[in-house]
Amino acid sequence: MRLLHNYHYAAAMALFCIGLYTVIVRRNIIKKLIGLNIMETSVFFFYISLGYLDGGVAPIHAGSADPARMVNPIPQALILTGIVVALSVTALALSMVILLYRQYGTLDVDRLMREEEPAAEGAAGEGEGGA
Amino acid sequence: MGAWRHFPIFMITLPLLGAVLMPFLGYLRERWVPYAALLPLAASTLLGFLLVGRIPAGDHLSYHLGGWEPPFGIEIRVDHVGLFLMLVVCAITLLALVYSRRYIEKEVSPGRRTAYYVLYLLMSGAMLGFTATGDIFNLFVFMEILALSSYALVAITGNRNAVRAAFKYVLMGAPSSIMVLLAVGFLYSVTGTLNMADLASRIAESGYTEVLVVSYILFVIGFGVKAALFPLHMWLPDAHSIAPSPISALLSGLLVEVCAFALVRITFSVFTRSATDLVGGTADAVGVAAAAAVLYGGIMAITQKDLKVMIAYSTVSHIGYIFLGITAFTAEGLTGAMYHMLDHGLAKACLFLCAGNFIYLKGYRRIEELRGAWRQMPWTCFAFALASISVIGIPPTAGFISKWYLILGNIRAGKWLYTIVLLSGSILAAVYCLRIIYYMFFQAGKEEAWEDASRDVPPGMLVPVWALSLGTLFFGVFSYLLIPSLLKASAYLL
Amino acid sequence: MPDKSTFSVIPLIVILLPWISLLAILAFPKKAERLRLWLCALGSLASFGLLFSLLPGILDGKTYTIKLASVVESLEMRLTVDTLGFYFALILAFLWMLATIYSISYIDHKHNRFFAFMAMCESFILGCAFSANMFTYFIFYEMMTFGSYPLIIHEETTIARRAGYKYLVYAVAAGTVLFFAIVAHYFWGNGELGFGSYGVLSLEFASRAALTTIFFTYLAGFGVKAAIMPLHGWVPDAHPAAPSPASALLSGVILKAGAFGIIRVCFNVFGTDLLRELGVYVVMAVLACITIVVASVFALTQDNLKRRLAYSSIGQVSYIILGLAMLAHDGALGGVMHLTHHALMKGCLFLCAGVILVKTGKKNISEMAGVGYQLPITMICFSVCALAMMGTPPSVGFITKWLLGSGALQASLPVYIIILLVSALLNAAYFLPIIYIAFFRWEGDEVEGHGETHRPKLVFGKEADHKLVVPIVILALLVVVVGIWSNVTGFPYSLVSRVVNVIFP
Amino acid sequence: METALNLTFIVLLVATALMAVWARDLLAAVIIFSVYSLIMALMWQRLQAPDLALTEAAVGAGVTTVLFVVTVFKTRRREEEE
Repeated sequence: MRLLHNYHYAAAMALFCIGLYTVIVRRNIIKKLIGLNIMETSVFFFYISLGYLDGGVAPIHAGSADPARMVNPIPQALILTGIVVALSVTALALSMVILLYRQYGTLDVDRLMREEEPAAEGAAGEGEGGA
Repeated sequence: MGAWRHFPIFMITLPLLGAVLMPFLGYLRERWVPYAALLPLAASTLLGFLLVGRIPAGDHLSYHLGGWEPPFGIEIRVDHVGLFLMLVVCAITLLALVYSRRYIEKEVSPGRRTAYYVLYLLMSGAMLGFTATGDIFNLFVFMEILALSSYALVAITGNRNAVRAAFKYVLMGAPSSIMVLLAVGFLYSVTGTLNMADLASRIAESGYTEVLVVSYILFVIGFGVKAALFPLHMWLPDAHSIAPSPISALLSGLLVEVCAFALVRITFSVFTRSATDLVGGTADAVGVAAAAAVLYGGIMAITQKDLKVMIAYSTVSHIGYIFLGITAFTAEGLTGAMYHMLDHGLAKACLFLCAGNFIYLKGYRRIEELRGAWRQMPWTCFAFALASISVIGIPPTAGFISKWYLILGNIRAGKWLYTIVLLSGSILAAVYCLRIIYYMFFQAGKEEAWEDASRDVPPGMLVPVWALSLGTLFFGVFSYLLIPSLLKASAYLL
Repeated sequence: MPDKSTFSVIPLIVILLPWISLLAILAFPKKAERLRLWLCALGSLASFGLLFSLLPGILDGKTYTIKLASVVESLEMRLTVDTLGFYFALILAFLWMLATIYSISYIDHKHNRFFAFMAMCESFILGCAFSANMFTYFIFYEMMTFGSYPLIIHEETTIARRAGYKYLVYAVAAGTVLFFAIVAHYFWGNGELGFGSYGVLSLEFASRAALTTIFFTYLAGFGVKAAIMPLHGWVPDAHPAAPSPASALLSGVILKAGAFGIIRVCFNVFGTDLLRELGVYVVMAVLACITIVVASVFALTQDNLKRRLAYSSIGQVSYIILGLAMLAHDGALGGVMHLTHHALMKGCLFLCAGVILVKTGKKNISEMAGVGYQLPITMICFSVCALAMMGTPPSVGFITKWLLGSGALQASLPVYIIILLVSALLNAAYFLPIIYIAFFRWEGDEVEGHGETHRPKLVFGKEADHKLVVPIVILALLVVVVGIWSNVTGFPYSLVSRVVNVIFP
Repeated sequence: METALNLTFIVLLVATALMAVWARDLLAAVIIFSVYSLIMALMWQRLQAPDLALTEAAVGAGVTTVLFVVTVFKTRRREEEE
């Protein structure tokens, strides 16, 4: 694994795993969203590490920096988009959390999903079913 | 360089632009919004049809955004298969939008209707972009727009079940998006490019096999969640059944397919044949999952009592069909998968809209309640029957043709077990579809349940339903319009 | 086969005629009920007439063909009238025409949908007969399956529903198996599905195992409709449940669609040489023999007339299969000719059963004492056909048995003759009591000696509506006429021998 | 030296992430997450991505945190026990 000599990647993966663990295992939905954000930032971190080269400088042309020593600007441009996307997902999800809490009174995902649908309790299955 | 070279980008941007403008219109003249929303989609559809026949056989149309050359700029890349799917997307979104005008009066509160149209256009544009883009990061961005708008649309009614279903969808969808992003990062790390065509040539040379495999697995999981491939489908039955019916139609008829198509692109356009042996193991796993999906979805659909949940499980099963076609790695299999996207899009959208008709007119959701429905709603019921026939795969509907090629492809690949799975899938489909047809036509329900013997839904809702169901028939009989070029395009992809 | 294939729209028109009458029915107001019904009959009459006009050309060795649609180059929907297809179409259009006329009087007039589905079904099954390749055959075959479902459940009783459900279960499963068979056939036949030649598949392109698989899936797929024994379950339920004209068609035509499929598979897809080489014909023969005997035994135990007739049909259709499995000239000739013969006989028997049901309300054989005096013409026709079923000369049944027996000798397997004899005996055992009860027993004759005094009077001419009686009489006459002058042009022999002579020179 | 500093940052990142995940008090978790975002921004600055660092500081540590805090206030602070 030649890639792993770069500890940035290892760190990004570690953070990614922490985030994934949180999303899957933790039952509190706000925690899940925090986990989601950790996952996202870890991936951004990974991208930025990709573009980085040892002793590089920021890819800004205004100064007198040497273009050859600049870090790769493409991942950075991508991440800018990524951050915006991540923010909107988080915002949408959080607004849903508020709505859910209002209607179910719980943030626990198990309780939330276990709650029976009101519609299903109505008419019990009558009739002989299939022909 | 004719003007038509610009059409794909217009097809994508028009709905997005419409989405941006719609809130202003909603502020000024809210009553115009449902009609104005039709314009960009109709224009996209028109442009799409104008493109038919322009793309040289076995080639693709490449468009560089802002004139930047591919490795740096974003490329829009439309080949035959892509254009085919774009047209499907345009047509179905347009029809479901026509349908929406009357339908959402029932389910969406007045304050949210403009938002509904904005999100709808956003979703349509994103689906088009998702299909056409030739840049994998761009793919991610469109996927996120698509995902965001679909999360919001599932929850748009704001009632507790809807929000819960949407949240479940977010909880699975958002991590999957991040996985796709990570996969894109991995690919970028070993190739240094984001352009699909560029990637295809560089992947073969790069030696980082492990990274490629991991990246492919992440793609599979990421798109697998969005496309509701079997073990990752948990969000689908809730979200698809609780969303307003036109949205269910889009989610079930298009979104899952567009995501499956993304995997097709990743598999065949990015990893290509040289790397197929590399990702072969993963593809085999996908095949197993797909086979399980076909059976699981079918069996679950049989046990359902709620009509829309049943249709949703049927989607799980049919996604399995599509993936089985893809993993056959033969031109026939891929053709079958692509044609199934068309067929399933039309049929499933039609089924959901029909279910919407029942909800709209009677508020009935349960299968039991449909007994004798044809006395009051003959048109809806006949359309439903026609679409179900296509879902089962009985000739002369499009479902038959796609099943033909799916099975042919799997036979050619020597995958006997999958052939049997596909066949049993259609038996299962027959069980769950014929049950409903039987209830509708051959069983007398309670008299008072369908008392109003002459009233069907308004024409604005019937026309889309019938257009879709006749579409399944049309593409079954006139399959020669598409199959030869799809076969050629599939062979080209392979 | 002399390949003089001419383009012609006639096959298409023949298929569309029932639809045209259907549309005409819809166009006329509901009040003009009689007009609508007669239009329907006229539609089937017209399609029979038009079909008949093709006869000279067919005898001339021509085939008429029209392409409807295609998926890719070799995968197309094409209608071709070749000799075999014409033969099947002729008998089915004829029987259908009679059944439609019969239904006008028989079916409750409130249910126009029966006629609609009749017309639809006729169109589909004509499509089956005209199919130029397996692909087209399958498409029409499936449509016919679902089109005939409403015919079975027409009366909407619980029994009818259950029968219809069973029918669907069998049909859907069979359709799926068949679908696989056709795709596999397409794959190993190098994309060639056509019926144009005798024997498309060969061991050159496919392994033995593959070909055997294709054959057995075909046999299973068509075997459900053709009611080969382990797959016959839907037949005895569907026939009694359906209205009589529908059961006449079920037995006379729809079962035959399965048998016709097997004929196509044996002649046009595999070819006799390949069948012999693969050895699969033995299985087919054994299944057919079992079916013939066991179905007859089952028929003995049934008291419900239509159920007994249904079991009889199961046995009789297997004659066709047996004839094919002999792989001998006379066997094939007898088998394929039995397609028509059985349609005539069984069609007539079911229509008779319908008249009995309508006029006396009696379903069970044990209740039918004295029916022969009440309905003399019907019961005479019934007796003629029943005797023909046993193989009494001069009748179509005799010809079948004779040819099959001769085929058995040609194939040097006299064991088949024993089967045929046993079958004839069993046929006698279950048909003769019906005739006996109808004519020689009457109400109140339980005490011996008092019989003569109560014997009812024979009353001719008043038994039922002409529309019910005329089709029965025509069929009964044909059973005898075709049996005597079997080689008149246009009768089965003239057509079938052309095909069989090519296959077994 | 460079590497040592980077490693320190990384250790801090992992530590804050874990703390954010494990904190029982949701408000605390959110605040810790905000700290995590800030460290992340600093890390990016060290990787020569100043504009991203700025954005992350504003969006990650700022806006997102505010959203989370609002949500926590509108719902409940403690994680539920089963």
